[in-house]
Amino acid sequence: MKFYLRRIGFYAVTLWAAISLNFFIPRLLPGDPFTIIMAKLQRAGDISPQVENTIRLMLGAAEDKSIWEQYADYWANLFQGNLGVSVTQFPTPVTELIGDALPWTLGLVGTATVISFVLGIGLGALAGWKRGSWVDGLIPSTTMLQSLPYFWVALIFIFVFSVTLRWFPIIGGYDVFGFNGPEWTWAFVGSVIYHAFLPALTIVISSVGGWLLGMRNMMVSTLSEDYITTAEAKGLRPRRVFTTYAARNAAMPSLAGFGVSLGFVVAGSLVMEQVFTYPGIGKLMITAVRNNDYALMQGTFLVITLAVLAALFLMDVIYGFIDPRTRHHG
Amino acid sequence: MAERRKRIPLTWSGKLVAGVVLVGGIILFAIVGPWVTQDPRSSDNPAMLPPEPGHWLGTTSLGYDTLAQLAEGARGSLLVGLIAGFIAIALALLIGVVGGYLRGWTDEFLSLVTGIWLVIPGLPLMIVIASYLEVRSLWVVALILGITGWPGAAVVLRSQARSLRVRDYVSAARVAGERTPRIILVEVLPNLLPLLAAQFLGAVLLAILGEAGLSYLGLGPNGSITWGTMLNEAYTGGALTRGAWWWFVPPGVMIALFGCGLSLINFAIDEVVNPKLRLAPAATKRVRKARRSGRDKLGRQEAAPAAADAPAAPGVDPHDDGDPHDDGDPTEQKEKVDA
Amino acid sequence: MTATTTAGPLSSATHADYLEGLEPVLTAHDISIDYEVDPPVHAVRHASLTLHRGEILGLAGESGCGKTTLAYGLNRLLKPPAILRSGEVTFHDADGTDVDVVALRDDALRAFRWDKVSMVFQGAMNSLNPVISVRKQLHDVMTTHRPQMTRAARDERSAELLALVGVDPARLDSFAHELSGGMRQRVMIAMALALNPQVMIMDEPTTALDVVVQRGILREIMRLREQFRFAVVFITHDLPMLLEISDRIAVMRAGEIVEIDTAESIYTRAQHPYTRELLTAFPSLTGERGSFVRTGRSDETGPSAGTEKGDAS
Amino acid sequence: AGCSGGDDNGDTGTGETGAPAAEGAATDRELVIWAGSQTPITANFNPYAVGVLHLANGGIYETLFNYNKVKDVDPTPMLAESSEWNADGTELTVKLRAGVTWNDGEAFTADDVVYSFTNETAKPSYLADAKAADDTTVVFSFDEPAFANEFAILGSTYIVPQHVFSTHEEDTGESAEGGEIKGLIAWANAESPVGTGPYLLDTTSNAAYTAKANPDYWGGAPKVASLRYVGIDANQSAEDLLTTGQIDWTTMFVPDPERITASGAYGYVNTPVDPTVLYTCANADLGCEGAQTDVAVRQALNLAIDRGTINEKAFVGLAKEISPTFALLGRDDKWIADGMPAESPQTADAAAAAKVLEDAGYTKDADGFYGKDGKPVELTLTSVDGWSDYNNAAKLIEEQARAAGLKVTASTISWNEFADARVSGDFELIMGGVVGTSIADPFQIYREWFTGDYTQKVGTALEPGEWNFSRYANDEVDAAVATASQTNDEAVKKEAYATVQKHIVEDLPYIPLVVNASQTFFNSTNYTGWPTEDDMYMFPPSWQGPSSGLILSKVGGTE
Amino acid sequence: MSSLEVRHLVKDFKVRGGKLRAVNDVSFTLEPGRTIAVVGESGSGKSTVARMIAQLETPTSGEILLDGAPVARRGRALAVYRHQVQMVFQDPFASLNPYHTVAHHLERPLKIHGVAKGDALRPAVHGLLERVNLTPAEVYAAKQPHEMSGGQRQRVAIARALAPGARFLVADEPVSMLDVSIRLGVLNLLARLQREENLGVLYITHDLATARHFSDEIIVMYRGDVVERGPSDAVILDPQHDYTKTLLAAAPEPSRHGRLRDEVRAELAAGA
Ligand SMILES: Nc1ncnc2c1ncn2[C@@H]1O[C@H](COP(=O)(O)OP(=O)(O)OP(=O)(O)O)[C@@H](O)[C@H]1O
Ligand SMILES: Nc1ncnc2c1ncn2[C@@H]1O[C@H](COP(=O)(O)OP(=O)(O)OP(=O)(O)O)[C@@H](O)[C@H]1O
Ligand SMILES: [Mg+2]
Ligand SMILES: [Mg+2]
Repeated sequence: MKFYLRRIGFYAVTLWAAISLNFFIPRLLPGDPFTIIMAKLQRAGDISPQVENTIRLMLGAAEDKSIWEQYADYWANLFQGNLGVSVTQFPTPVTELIGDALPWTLGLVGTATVISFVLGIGLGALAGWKRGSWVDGLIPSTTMLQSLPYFWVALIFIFVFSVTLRWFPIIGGYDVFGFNGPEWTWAFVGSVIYHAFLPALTIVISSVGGWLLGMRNMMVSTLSEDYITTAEAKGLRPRRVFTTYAARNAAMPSLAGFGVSLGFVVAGSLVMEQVFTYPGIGKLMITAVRNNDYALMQGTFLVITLAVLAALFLMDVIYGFIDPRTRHHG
Repeated sequence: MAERRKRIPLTWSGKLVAGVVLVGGIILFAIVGPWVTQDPRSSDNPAMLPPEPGHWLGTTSLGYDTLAQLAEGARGSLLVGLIAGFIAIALALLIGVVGGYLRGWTDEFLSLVTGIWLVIPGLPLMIVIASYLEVRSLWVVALILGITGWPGAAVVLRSQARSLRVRDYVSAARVAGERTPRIILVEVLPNLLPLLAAQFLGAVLLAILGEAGLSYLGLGPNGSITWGTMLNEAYTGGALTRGAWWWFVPPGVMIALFGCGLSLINFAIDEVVNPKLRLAPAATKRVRKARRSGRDKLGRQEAAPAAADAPAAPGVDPHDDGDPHDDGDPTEQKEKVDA
Repeated sequence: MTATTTAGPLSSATHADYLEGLEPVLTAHDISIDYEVDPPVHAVRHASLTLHRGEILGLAGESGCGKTTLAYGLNRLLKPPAILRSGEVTFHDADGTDVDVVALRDDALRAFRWDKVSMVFQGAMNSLNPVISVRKQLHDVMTTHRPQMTRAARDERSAELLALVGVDPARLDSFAHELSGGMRQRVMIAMALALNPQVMIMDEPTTALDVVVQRGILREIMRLREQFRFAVVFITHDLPMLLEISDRIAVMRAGEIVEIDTAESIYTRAQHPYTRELLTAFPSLTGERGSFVRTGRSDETGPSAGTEKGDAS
Repeated sequence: AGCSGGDDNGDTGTGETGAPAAEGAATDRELVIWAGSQTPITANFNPYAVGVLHLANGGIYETLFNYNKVKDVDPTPMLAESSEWNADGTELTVKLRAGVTWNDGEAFTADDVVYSFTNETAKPSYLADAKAADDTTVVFSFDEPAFANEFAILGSTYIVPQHVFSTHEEDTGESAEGGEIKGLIAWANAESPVGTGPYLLDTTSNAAYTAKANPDYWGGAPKVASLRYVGIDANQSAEDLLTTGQIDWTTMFVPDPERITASGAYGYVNTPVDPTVLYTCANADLGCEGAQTDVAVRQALNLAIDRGTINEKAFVGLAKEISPTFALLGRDDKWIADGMPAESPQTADAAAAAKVLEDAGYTKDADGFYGKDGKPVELTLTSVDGWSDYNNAAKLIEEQARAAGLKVTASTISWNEFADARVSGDFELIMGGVVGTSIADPFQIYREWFTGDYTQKVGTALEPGEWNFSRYANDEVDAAVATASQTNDEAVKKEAYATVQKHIVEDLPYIPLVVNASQTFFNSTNYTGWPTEDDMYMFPPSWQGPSSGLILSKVGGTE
Repeated sequence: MSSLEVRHLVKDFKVRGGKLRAVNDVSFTLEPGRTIAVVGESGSGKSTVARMIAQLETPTSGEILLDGAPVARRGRALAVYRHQVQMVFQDPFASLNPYHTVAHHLERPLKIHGVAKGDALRPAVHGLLERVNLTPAEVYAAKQPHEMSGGQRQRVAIARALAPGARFLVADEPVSMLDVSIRLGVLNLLARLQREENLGVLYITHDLATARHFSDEIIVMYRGDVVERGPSDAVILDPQHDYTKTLLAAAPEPSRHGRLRDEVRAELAAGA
């Protein structure tokens, strides 16, 4: 129980830290949002005094509140589920924008990460099992994949598969030319899968190497454990030894790392979403950053952190199920 | 117990050789390249030349020589990587090793900080910080990458330091009257070296990739040439669609090659830290060889084909390195992989 | 059939007497095992021994002399970089057939293992899979070798086995980390008994335990042996302990079996100097001090070459 | 003075043309447009809102007239048929088009026009009053001569339905900081916006929105039955979509337009209108610091720049020559005073630059860089990160300046810093843009970019609408601009402009570089009626309101 | 009077779900030239006592007195204490830093405790090595731990403990990790040093036989408590406490070969 309490304490503190960081960074750094937005609009052309006034109102002239009062307000707002209003997407509340974007990121990154994890763990286990074999010999080359910049791969994919060969779409989470927004039809689902293919492939390619290597190394270590020898001496079928005795134990550390890695993948997919104009959180965040949309920036950052925490939590729970040692830690 | 093996020198395995050649080659390129190529900021060439003698990698839209830019970019990227790597490792060492060694509240606090920093997603944080910063020199970018890049290494080092802390030789040093800082520096740190090296290389790679990502988003270092800024310029200059692969592809390939080299070296280090990784595959190969030469009675009779490599016969086949005495501390390895 | 073959180990006349009328269950002849490392390690050299039905054969020797390797060789568990240079292992089944163990392949080999010869390992503390329950691990054995058994039958047998080794059957659903070292050891022994094997190889099954617990387990093994009449190869470096429990003792040194004899002969009239050296390493608790300490007589330099391996076991 | 073209009597419209009539055949093929929207798209069709979507400006809401930014021609009458100034420029009478209805069926009236100029959100400060003289006439009155505001009133104010908008004046919304904002701007107008324009909003989503033809459009139902505006985040993606033929109309930078037009599927026009310059913080009296405050340095730099190369490499040869007078060459030629150089030099003249510097007492140091009184000239030239053409131009200028012995360091900065720097005056050189005038008259640039009224001391932020980033202040220029603003007499204005031009060409508070390209691509296979080189009836960009509305009403299918 | 005295030592560890009393009220006095053996099963608190004496662990309560004076926990005074009281660890593989040479391991304590410095260091190191029979000393001084056998390493560990000039040595199972054939050598070395240099040795072991032969006095620990103490022969040959008896009964005794088998047979026969 104490273990879980500690974990919960950890989550609480992390959350608090992330949220506070979120609050303070924009305020401590220089730059006046009003000027910036004005400059942006002016670049686009004529700007009327009305609009100007509008913007002033929109940003809510920084009231003469101390930073701590603002901090308190910020928390109060958060608890009401209020993340403010996006300036770039005025007047949409940030929560709504995030709500629209989140399923896309979760769907894509989630699926891709799971695929990558399963693939990496599977191949890694095999490589460790048949070590010295060609699968094993393949391992070093996968590190190459890991070192490729995500966006570079994505751009090349688009160039090759979408523009030159025209096999895959160039933008969007679905066919934005054919559908007027998400709908629950098979055609739409098909379109979503079709559009997710290249982005997912990018994620898988760039992240599978890590899992593979980690699993392979763990597998090699695990295979010299006494319980593996015992299992073999028991005359168990190799498949059984492989799955229940070796792979399952070897996967433990990878599983534990899964939550954190999810965070990295979410982060990596920021850039990837940008490249594919994928309607997810990452792109939203970059839009926010590019437009100095503080509320949106804070909101997306918060959500990403929350997502990572949630993933960690989930992993804690799952890990508890899979590894009896944590379960009974008391 | 693991340290009994630690003294085994890095054997020059193929992987290590490949890694060192790659990394060394690229470093050499960064050092020598700018001397032998033209001024990377001289636009005094025709624009968008495809590769040809004199411009082995063609020119950019401004007429910069791509090879010269690549060489200068190697300096920039490596510099960012190294500085960020150093910062990250220094922080990781400070926070991980001190926490792991001292324990108690210090450790609790430091590992909480690490945990938080680990969870708060790095790239977004980097993006947010970078976007707020007005002037981003190479150093600033490296600093950002460094201060967001340490927690992974800190976790690994901490657990290792924790396990070293309870080693008898550390206790022995205390009994001998050594002071804590000296124990950390002289007794604990050298044993962390392989791990430290591995983490450092990882941090360097991460920083180089991070720099490329930031640059792609237009948040890279201003005023310097790195592989990241090259990619960014190639991208915004429409290199791909204009068919100027010689401008867009090489920086990415360089990053990948360098990363690959670092990973390969890390392989070798891993094999030092955890000898099983080296011994196990080697053992399998040796036995295969022995079988071919008929020295193994089991192998001789098993001349029948397929079975040789198939995992189908665990008794004959190879899932173990066989020396149960020399297991490193298993928890130690797990901790490493955990991170 | 006699245990002494080739230029083999020393043994006394009483040994020969003792062997009269015993029925062999496992015969190993001229086993040589190498580790294909650089330089190659000849871990076992031309070792031959015969194990008889129902007997406890002790295998003693200092760390690294090849005891474990030999045991693995008997059960065909050698893994790279180990290779079997030469040797024959024959298992004389209770039904009268002889099994050439070295020639066994795949399914036949798997069917042979544990059913005929089971093993309790050196690191028995770590021989249980940490992530699945004791019950599952026991069932694994039965589902593999006795597929016809029903689930209920397996459950019943598992409970019976635990009871046999003095562990509460309620512990069936426990995981390894929830059991004490002694209990884990007992569970492993229970598992080794699961198929009523004719031979059980025990590789230092009690070294990690403290003397009191160790005693309990030894007792258990002896009792079970009396009950089920399986033969035991008991490996340890603790000669005094072997003397207490074994019928016969083989002493290994540097891969060779240098002496094999009845426990009594080994104690009272060991022939090989190495055996005698081993005996002195364990001063008598209640008897004289022997060459030991405070007498001024110092052989403190010990075997100067030492061995590189100080084994934790 | 009026801002309209060469019409002396101030009558800017005649009413006999105007009604846009679509050419070509009716088509059901959906016209796909990228007008610069990024995803997620937030439905907002309120022309007063910041995030208003492109369709609203011109497609749904219309102005009284449509001015052609690229040609010196009369504006096209839209909701108005004609307009007329009184002699002293304090009253503007507008005759409205009859028979126009809002797309909800209500009649369009003079009251709507009055409302569009007098509602709290829209009311301009210079407007004293607006009244409906009768059902189709509106009279605007001003306290001072307001010729200069003609375009703002007639060409850039969208006419909104009073019966709809007045019910939303009390709408409230939330500001970014959690405060409350109130009034029309808080309203998104996302449900069936009521306008007079050629299109009706159909569907909206995060990724795209669609519109269908307004069958009752006063100019006749558009031929293209439906439009789809998509959101695209990266230029590269848009270019890829263009390459693969998935967008029908877009205005964006493409370095090699031939690649896209080669297949013949796309038509293409390049309409450069916006000058690209170096802002220099020029006025030491107002607190500017740095070597560029010395006019000699600016002149030398001006001479050192090789505009031809810059255009060729940084702007891929797509930009146009700029006039140092800031009159748009081709369109505004008549305003260029005699004796003024028509265009800035296209090649570098290092010798001339050196002479200017040496005459001003600068000497070369050992490294070959000029300095004065032991202080080397060192200038930082900043440009906004990611504006690759500007970044590239800056790099080239660095090189070119070096060749002339001037040490200029190019560096990139973020938007924030750019915006802050130019507004506060804390910079030396910035690579920046000047907004080209929407009508064939450089007046607006002269007033807003060059006069002392439109600037502040360094350190004090410029107010929105003040564009004089260089802090240039010259009494003679100020006086000349004031004179020009009071008159609609071309001769008087021309004389005043000559004074202005004399000073700005010499003082170079903004060092002109090029007139930046504006490339529009359109699907000419399936559609006709686009503005082309031969018939540039409107400024063609897909993102420009209200002109894009006019274009949409003219486009038709090829079948 | 010169002695190392331990009074009412108690040590509690915080463990999940509460406290664990690892050592409960242990007292004894160690005098130069004498050896006290502490025996007891695994987990009985032997090492904890040793670690408290070596100042690696802080007692929950109780005192450690050196020459009658309480021991300081830090600073100069602690250094003085360490000068006198040293420890030898169980695992010679773990107690030498694989990254340093034998010389390093010996020089440090010499320097720290001001026994020798500068030019005197080398001879001092060699002297130490010779005392533990690692000759030729120059050769051994230059070795890395992994180049030596377990017994040799344990000798280095002992030399290190002797370096500061310690009068009291705490040896925590100094031979249990060593191969059977070299255990005696190390123990004999310890015995000789103790005899020749008048060392006070606290010998911790679970091996009753060596405890008896090596020590003057035996303390039997059971779950943190001292259950029996006395002169070694008395404790071994005439145990009073039940636990000591169990322990003795469990210890294998070569002379009783075959005993266990016969016992079991007898039991079974009786049971049947
Ligand atoms: N995987 C291996 N690779 C190389 N040498 C090995 C390997 N495993 C064992 N050896 C060597 O083979 C010899 C015999 O080892 P083995 O494990 O059989 O000894 P043992 O008698 O069981 O020792 P212990 O009492 O320590 O268990 C030793 O010298 C050992 O170093
Ligand atoms: N740092 C610690 N934290 C918590 N409990 C501890 C700690 N150190 C020792 N213990 C506990 O204190 C008890 C005594 O341990 P100690 O190591 O002194 O036993 P020991 O007699 O030396 O055993 P062994 O013969 O196995 O070495 C044990 O139950 C042990 O688990
Ligand atoms: Mg063994
Ligand atoms: Mg202990």
